[in-house]
Amino acid sequence: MKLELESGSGSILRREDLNRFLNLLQGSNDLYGPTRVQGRHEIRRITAPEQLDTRYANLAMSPKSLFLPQTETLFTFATGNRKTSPAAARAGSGRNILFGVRPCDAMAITFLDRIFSGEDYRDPRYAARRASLIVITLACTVPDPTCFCTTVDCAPDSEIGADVILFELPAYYLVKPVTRAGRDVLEAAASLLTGATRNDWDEKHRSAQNARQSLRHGFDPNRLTAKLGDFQAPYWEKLHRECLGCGVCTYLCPTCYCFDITDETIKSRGRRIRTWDSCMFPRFTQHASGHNPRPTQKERTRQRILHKFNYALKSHGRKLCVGCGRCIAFCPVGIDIRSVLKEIVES
Amino acid sequence: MDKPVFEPKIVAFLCNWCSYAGADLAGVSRIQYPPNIRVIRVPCSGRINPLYIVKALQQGADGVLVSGCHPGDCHYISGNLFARRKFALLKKFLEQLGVEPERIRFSWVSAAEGVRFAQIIEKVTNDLRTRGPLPYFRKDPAQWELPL
Amino acid sequence: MGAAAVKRPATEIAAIARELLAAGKIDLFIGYRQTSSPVRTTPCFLTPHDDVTRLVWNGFCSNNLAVYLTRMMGRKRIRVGVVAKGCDSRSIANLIRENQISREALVIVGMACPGMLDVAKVRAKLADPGIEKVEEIDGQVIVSSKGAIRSLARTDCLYDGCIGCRHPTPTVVDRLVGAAAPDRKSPVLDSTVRDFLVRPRAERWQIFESELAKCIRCHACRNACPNCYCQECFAEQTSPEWLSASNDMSNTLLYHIGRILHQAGRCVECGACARACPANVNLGLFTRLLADEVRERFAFESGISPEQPGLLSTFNADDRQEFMTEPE
Amino acid sequence: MKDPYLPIPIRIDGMVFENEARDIKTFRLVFTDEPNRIGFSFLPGQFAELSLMGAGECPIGIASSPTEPDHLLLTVKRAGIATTALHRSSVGDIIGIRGPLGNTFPIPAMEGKSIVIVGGGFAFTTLRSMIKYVLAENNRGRFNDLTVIYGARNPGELLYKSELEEWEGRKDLKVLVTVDKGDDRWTRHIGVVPNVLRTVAPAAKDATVLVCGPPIMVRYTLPVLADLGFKPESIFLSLEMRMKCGIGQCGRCNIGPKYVCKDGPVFSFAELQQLPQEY
Repeated sequence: MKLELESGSGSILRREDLNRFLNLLQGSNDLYGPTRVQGRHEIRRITAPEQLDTRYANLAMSPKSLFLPQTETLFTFATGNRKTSPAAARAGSGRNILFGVRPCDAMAITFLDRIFSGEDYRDPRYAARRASLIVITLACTVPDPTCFCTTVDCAPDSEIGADVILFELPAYYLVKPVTRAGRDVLEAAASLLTGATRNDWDEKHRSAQNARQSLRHGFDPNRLTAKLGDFQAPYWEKLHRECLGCGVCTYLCPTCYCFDITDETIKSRGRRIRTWDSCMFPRFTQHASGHNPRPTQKERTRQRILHKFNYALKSHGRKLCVGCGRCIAFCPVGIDIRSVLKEIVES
Repeated sequence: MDKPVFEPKIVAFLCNWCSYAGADLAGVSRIQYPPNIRVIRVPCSGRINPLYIVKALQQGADGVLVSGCHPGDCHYISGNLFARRKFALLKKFLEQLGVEPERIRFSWVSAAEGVRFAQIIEKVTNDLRTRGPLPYFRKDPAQWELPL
Repeated sequence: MGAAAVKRPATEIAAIARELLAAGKIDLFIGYRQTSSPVRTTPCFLTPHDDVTRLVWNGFCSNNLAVYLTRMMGRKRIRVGVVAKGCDSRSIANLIRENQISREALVIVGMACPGMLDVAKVRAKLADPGIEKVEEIDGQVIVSSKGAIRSLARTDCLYDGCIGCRHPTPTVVDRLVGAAAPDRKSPVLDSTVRDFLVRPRAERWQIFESELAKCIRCHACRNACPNCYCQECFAEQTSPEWLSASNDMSNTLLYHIGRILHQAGRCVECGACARACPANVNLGLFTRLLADEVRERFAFESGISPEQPGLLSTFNADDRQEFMTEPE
Repeated sequence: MKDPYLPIPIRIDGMVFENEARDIKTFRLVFTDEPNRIGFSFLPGQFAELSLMGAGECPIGIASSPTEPDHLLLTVKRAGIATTALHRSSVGDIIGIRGPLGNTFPIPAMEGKSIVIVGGGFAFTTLRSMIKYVLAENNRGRFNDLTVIYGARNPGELLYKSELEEWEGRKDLKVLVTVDKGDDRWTRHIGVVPNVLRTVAPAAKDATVLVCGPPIMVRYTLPVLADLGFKPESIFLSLEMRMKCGIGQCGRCNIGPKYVCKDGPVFSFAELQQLPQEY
């Protein structure tokens, strides 16, 4: 059958055919998908479809490490002699399919694209990984209590960042190609797909509506930007008190991308590495002289919130948050970013 | 042809006042012992931060020996007795995690015990020759070039 | 005595906080308040004009509030009232002993602790994980979700670390809320530790590695630990550099070995590290290995009193030394 | 695709201690390869990431002018791991360089106008680049009066001492060197930079002022400039932050939404007034 990109187009995939479907898409590509690891769902390289498990509200870890590994070799070198000869790290080849991320995580990938594949400087490693990747999103039907995507301009059925999106309906999946690459990859599984009808779309809209209704803002998101203009507002004195400065929120965040560049040597060999870093860490901004423009958790918390909800709007026109809720679910002291934002809006 | 014997690299932290002098005595007395140790002189066995030992293994040592004055003989009265508590816990903890007991050794050697020093080095080296190289935990540049 | 005499613990805490703040005996009170979730509390900081009725006490007050004392007090002249469970009070005793906080500036509101509830265990027993309300009555946890109400035995829902708790009642305390329970004599070796130790050596290392393979090196285990107050942690020192920034297995192992070794004779087994871990690393097992060894070898229990000398800052001339190498 | 993280090799051709405390050195660097030299086209105000293999990178303002095409000069204070490694290296060593990075002093806007340069201590490096640029034979006519006020704690801490003397002897610029505390041989000004600036009182009309110095000097200089009639739009400052990538990606050197490495390091005072005071 022929697949079109226009809105309203799409196909039906029987639920029991999901594994066969992914098998066909996989072909000779690498497939990354959700699997259950010690009671949690995480993205892993899938070698047999039985490893897949889609019964989760969201994945424990965001998929960002697939594009932005926690540690990445930029180049290697030899030390000990007077000459240094940096050798660029190799970029990958071949195509990878990432299946099962939620719409929030897919949207987050487009943020990373802006940073690492933007107009100013392109990172060839990131770009190579990204170019080889097909993202197949699984839309949400039952959000977690920690989810708040609709507060930050995302949605349980958002298609942004997806090449293909699957909507889970009681009896089947509604499959929609979002990009040309997504349409191309679906061709391999055309034998399992039948045309969708208006009824199917109605059902999808109802399901998405249900999911959306279970999400509440708790505050008016439109008032947030104006409220965040005040760098010296009294609430900054209070908001950071619970924070332990551990960085869990930033490491798990699908949009946080800040990194460090350092050297690592063993005997005569060395490499320059790019590693995840966090604005919540004291050393993040500490000068070699010892001076630190963000000396306490107050300034660091303010930076994290302002970067996500104010600076990013100014420089990228979007909030740097997709509402996945991981920072809420995993904060060791139960800090809820929604309550923090609510406090700011109501101040 | 015989299989070449594995020659372990052993980092030996020796206290300045007893064990280092003991090693010195072994040397001037021309007592033979295996050349596998790399000596690091420290003021006292109490100066040893357990991280030194762990870090030595990480950076390429197959085993670590820490040697100080016999109890009661410490130049600083009791540095070795404080150290003994730390070492007991470190050694047991690493063994419980799965590190072979032969890889982390502690001994008392006085300045007069050149023979004893050589015997201990002999024993430590022989045991590690049998054990072979440290198969885990080590920093390995070969892993830097992982394909994506 | 009428029923009115039996106050709810939360009410009692609030009354104490109000009294201390109003009398100017403290500048800050640290307790717990509920978050938007019925199964999560968060630390609550109250100054004289704040509303003390926000304070709560329930099975989800698992955070060890002692971690805030070094952050908030430090060298500042600030007097603090703090809610402390058995384990938290032992952390406080250690901090006082290690000269990190001043006993005089502290009012410890001790809670006779019934053990904290592990949400994962509660969720695992429910068909629907969307919990709307939780009540704890007479050793039962009553959970409401979407109209369905389930009653679970409290003992089945406790954190692993709480099950074997030896000191449910605070060891150092100014005001005690609830009835003091006697110290329990749990076996010296924890059963999970025993199960681990009977495995062959290579398998133990393999378990250690595979657990730590999950670690993302966010260092939350360290930040959540009241014992970890160093201005500069070895994990971030640059000269000497113990660890490069890489999160390879070797570095991760070194970090955790170093972190746990720094807890020798100091760990109170409050479980804050394991609960803070976003990657589900079984940190409790490895920290307990050392804590059990400390108990077995030195018959030492950390945090019993601020006057007790530190395990590694003292010695006995006849400490066992069977592990020393002797010539053949 | 060009890899923005890959340093290009450059040879240390010479080095000289600048101060008596012997913790500031100026390095003369020569590209090993002609295309690299030509590709490294910069203007005063920009910086580069110097790369010491095994020790990491350090962002350093370029002290030479593009009108000195044979080499680069970078003046480096020994502070962290990379700068210490750089100080320990020898003439002939090959190190790495990434750049040029950041923006430049507002050169087009300064043409036809007077320039006032106010510098303090070690932060004089990119200002030297600007002075050399203006003084270059082909450039001098593009700009009007050039006034340089440069101060340091004591005579030993002044950078580029012989050049300062040479400039003092020239007619096409006015140089005022001052120290907080002189010594027996000191014959020039004594006093802090803001006071000297007030005494000299350069005309604000059709003039641009470039300010680089320690925060305390900057803080007391700005009100003097305002008193002299300089508008925030015509005052430019060069800022320092901890940097890693140098290209606006790594996320640490921001002041509000602006990244010092990419949107700076040169900001007008008018711009900075719009940004939070977090630097």
